[in-house]
Amino acid sequence: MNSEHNVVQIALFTALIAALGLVPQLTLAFGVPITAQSLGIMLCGTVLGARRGGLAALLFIGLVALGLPLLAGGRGGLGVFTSPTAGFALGFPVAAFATGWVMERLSGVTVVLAAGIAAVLGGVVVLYAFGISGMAIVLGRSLTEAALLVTAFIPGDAVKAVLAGIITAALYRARPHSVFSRS
Amino acid sequence: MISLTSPVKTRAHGWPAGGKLLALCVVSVVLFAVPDLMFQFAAAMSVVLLYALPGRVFLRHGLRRIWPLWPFVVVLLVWHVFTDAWAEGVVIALRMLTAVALANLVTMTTSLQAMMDVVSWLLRPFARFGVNVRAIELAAAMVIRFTPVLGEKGTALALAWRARSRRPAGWRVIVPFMVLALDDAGHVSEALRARGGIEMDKKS
Amino acid sequence: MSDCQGVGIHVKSPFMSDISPLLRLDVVDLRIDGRDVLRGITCVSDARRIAVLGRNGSGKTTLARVMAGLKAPTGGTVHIAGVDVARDRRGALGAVGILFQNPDHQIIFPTVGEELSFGLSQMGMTKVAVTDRVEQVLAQFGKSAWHDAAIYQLSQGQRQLVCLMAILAMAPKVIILDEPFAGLDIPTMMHLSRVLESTDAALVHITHDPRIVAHYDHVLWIEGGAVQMQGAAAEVAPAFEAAMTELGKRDDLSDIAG
Amino acid sequence: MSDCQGVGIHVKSPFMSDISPLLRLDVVDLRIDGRDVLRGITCVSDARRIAVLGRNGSGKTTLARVMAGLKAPTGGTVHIAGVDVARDRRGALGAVGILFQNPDHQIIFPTVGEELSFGLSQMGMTKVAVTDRVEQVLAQFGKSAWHDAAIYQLSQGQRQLVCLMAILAMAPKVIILDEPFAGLDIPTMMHLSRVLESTDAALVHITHDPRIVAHYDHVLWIEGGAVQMQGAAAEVAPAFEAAMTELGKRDDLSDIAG
Ligand SMILES: Nc1ncnc2c1ncn2[C@@H]1O[C@H](COP(=O)(O)OP(=O)(O)OP(=O)(O)O)[C@@H](O)[C@H]1O
Ligand SMILES: Nc1ncnc2c1ncn2[C@@H]1O[C@H](COP(=O)(O)OP(=O)(O)OP(=O)(O)O)[C@@H](O)[C@H]1O
Ligand SMILES: O=C(O)CCCC[C@@H]1SC[C@@H]2NC(=O)N[C@@H]21
Ligand SMILES: [Mg+2]
Ligand SMILES: [Mg+2]
Repeated sequence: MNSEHNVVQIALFTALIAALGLVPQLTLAFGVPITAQSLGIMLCGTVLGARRGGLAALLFIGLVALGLPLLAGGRGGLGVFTSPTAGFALGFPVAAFATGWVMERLSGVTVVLAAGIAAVLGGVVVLYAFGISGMAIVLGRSLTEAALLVTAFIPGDAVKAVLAGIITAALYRARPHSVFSRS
Repeated sequence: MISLTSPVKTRAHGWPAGGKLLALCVVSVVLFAVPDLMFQFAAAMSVVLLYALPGRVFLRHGLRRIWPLWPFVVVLLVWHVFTDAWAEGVVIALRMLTAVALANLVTMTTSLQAMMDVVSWLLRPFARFGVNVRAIELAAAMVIRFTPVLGEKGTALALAWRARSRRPAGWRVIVPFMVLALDDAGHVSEALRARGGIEMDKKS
Repeated sequence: MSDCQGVGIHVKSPFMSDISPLLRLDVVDLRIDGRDVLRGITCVSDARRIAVLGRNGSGKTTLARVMAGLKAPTGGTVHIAGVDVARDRRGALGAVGILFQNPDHQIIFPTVGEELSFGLSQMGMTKVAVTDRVEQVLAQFGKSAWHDAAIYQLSQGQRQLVCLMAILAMAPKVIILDEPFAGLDIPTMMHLSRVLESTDAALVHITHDPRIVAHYDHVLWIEGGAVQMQGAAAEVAPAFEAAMTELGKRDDLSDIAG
Repeated sequence: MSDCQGVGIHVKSPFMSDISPLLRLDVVDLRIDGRDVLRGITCVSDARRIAVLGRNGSGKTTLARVMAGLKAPTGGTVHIAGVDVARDRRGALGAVGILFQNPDHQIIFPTVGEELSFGLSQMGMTKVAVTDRVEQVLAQFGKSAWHDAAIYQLSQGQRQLVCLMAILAMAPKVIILDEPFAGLDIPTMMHLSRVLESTDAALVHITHDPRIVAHYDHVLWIEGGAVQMQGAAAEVAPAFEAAMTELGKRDDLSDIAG
């Protein structure tokens, strides 16, 4: 694996997160969208592994900050980082990294299962921790109050974690060398 | 790729991006430090004035961009009316709206290239610690390349599916789609390498 | 029956009312992004070997997509073996198959076996029947060993062969070939020609090499998205070749490949 | 000086010590996934027109990648114009350019202008110089209007031309062409042949059509990843063609196309 491939692979997954933003979103009553982009974050970790996956999500957030409309619903710009969803956005790179980190530790488990578990721990637990903190700060609420709001995402994110497992396993079958978290 | 820079040219388009970003940081910190109703109200009004200066089109554009925040405003107000602390609710809502609007203002008046230049400038000191600035710039360019190409590949794949199936391609093309994308990444990296790649400066 | 007219003029043959012709394009127009990529293409033919000749960018691939029903024309209609391919997708599946110009745009699955099975199971075949048919087609090309081969390990020409096998397996009435020989070596080309010659399907062969299709029944020469000339191969192919060679001799390339 | 040997046997010519030959492959091996894709390929030549012939899957594209320094051989060394292309990437940029078999695998940027500019700015040219050079190359092909054209709107053949222009712009000493004519129409092919003939660069032309390279200085015939025969075109090309035609006549295809 040369460094060009590295960079291109990272850019590819960044674009993939962006492309998943085009999947129609559903905005919940209190303003945070249910988005396929968190599936993209999970895949960054399960396929690319901790370092590369984290960098892909970091690049995504960086480009959003620069003013590219890559977030679900064509949003972007610096305003994202002062809005109530800022915690989620800032948590994307950490969540991708955590997903990949878990994935790399689970090398003894089958790919489907490992990716599913990693997606739950990184793409749900870690991401929610950031998201909840962000909402608590911007909305001036306590952590428990903010945590109550995000329970609405749990069913959707459970489905996404399962999908991440299935997709990663299928990719591993088709292109074993491209699933870095395993090689 | 469309960026969020406003097509309506303002005087602020000409100001140095670094200065705008620094100002934004300072103002945001102050906004969060002063929980005073009158102060927040004055700040909000000043931002509305800033948006109104370049004219109607710009103002409407800006308002549309903060519109998605309305559910938060409603939740905050309802909540604080219930807990009998409406003044606090208004402060938090105003602060949130002002902070987002100001940040959007910077985005709307700064070109993508100007932003990238600031990032490159900020990253330069880190080059000594092994951060490959060229690679980051190239990666950003690649994302801008890949996003439409992914769409195109998706269309091509959907066509290939349609050519041999009576049902339209559904979720089952996700994996082949990603496989195609991974292969494409392989080819692009090879093409990149064929024309110098990103490691040229490191004598390997 | 082979009755084709130039741009826009279409005289209905008296035989056509009872049995529908294999190929029938009625003043087909296609506009993409405000650009007329196809303009008034009319062709009615029952010929079993039809060639489409044209320069790069003349609209051959676009026409192929329209004929396969993958793109609905913005004007006019397309019928293959009586099926309105753009609307009736179920019917289209048995009527027409298409070999894409670029194999990477055609291949959906990671292994050869899966790729060949897909179309067959989409046609409603049982699993057992699909397995049998796939093995049969692979054997016909001496490629039984390829069943579990990963497609990414095959060379460009090998992928092309996979695509062709996938279509032949489905046995449609008309097969559209978009430059099928472009990447193939001589032995494979010779063998494919024989396979294609012996197939029951009618062929619409897209190419820019007039020599390959010199013995075809009907030739359609496309230029800038419109029919430049059509008729018997003996007439059209040499005219095309002469025009191309003439163009190629010019030093000024301003209107070439344009 | 053109001094090439068969598999594994490599006699150093007395002239070679002072000036490095244009092309120099020393017992090149390549193993991918436990498979020997290239086996002991040796070739030292200063010929300005070199052809690589071989069947589908014989290893031509893989050899091209190794010669361009995109893949490091697992055994042996590759030097182009004295540069160890796998290691010295900066040096390789001025020494060798490669035209990929599939244009979609080569094009990185969304518009023609950007695609042509990239390689030049990678070479360290100033912005102004890059702009000038891009315009000059486009004009040479009568394609100045293409500067801002979106690549996705171009046909396959048009994309191929873009790739070739991008390489010619960089003016490397050796250009590797992986089946450059496969998708091109006659006029464009004739024009390209003239452009290639007149270029100062040495050419390594990969193809499976022996007729195209009949007048070349040196021909390398690859079979199963190893050199089958090499030498003057007058000798190798007809031998290759005869062998291929013979193979194509067989009905049993079990050993065809790989
Ligand atoms: N999506 C699109 N938008 C706009 N124009 C397009 C699009 N796709 C194709 N075209 C244009 O339509 C014309 C015909 O393209 P097409 O691919 O059908 O050519 P072709 O005859 O198959 O060429 P080739 O021999 O090079 O494969 C070209 O000039 C091309 O630029
Ligand atoms: N990544 C890979 N892993 C394993 N085998 C590979 C890989 N890439 C190529 N091969 C094998 O190497 C052989 C040579 O492939 P290559 O693409 O070099 O052939 P080619 O001579 O260019 O053929 P064509 O004329 O069809 O383009 C093929 O048999 C192919 O199956
Ligand atoms: O678009 C943004 O501003 C960030 C939104 C983040 C939405 C989060 S991601 C985890 C959780 N699951 C969802 O479907 N939505 C939220
Ligand atoms: Mg075409
Ligand atoms: Mg090849």
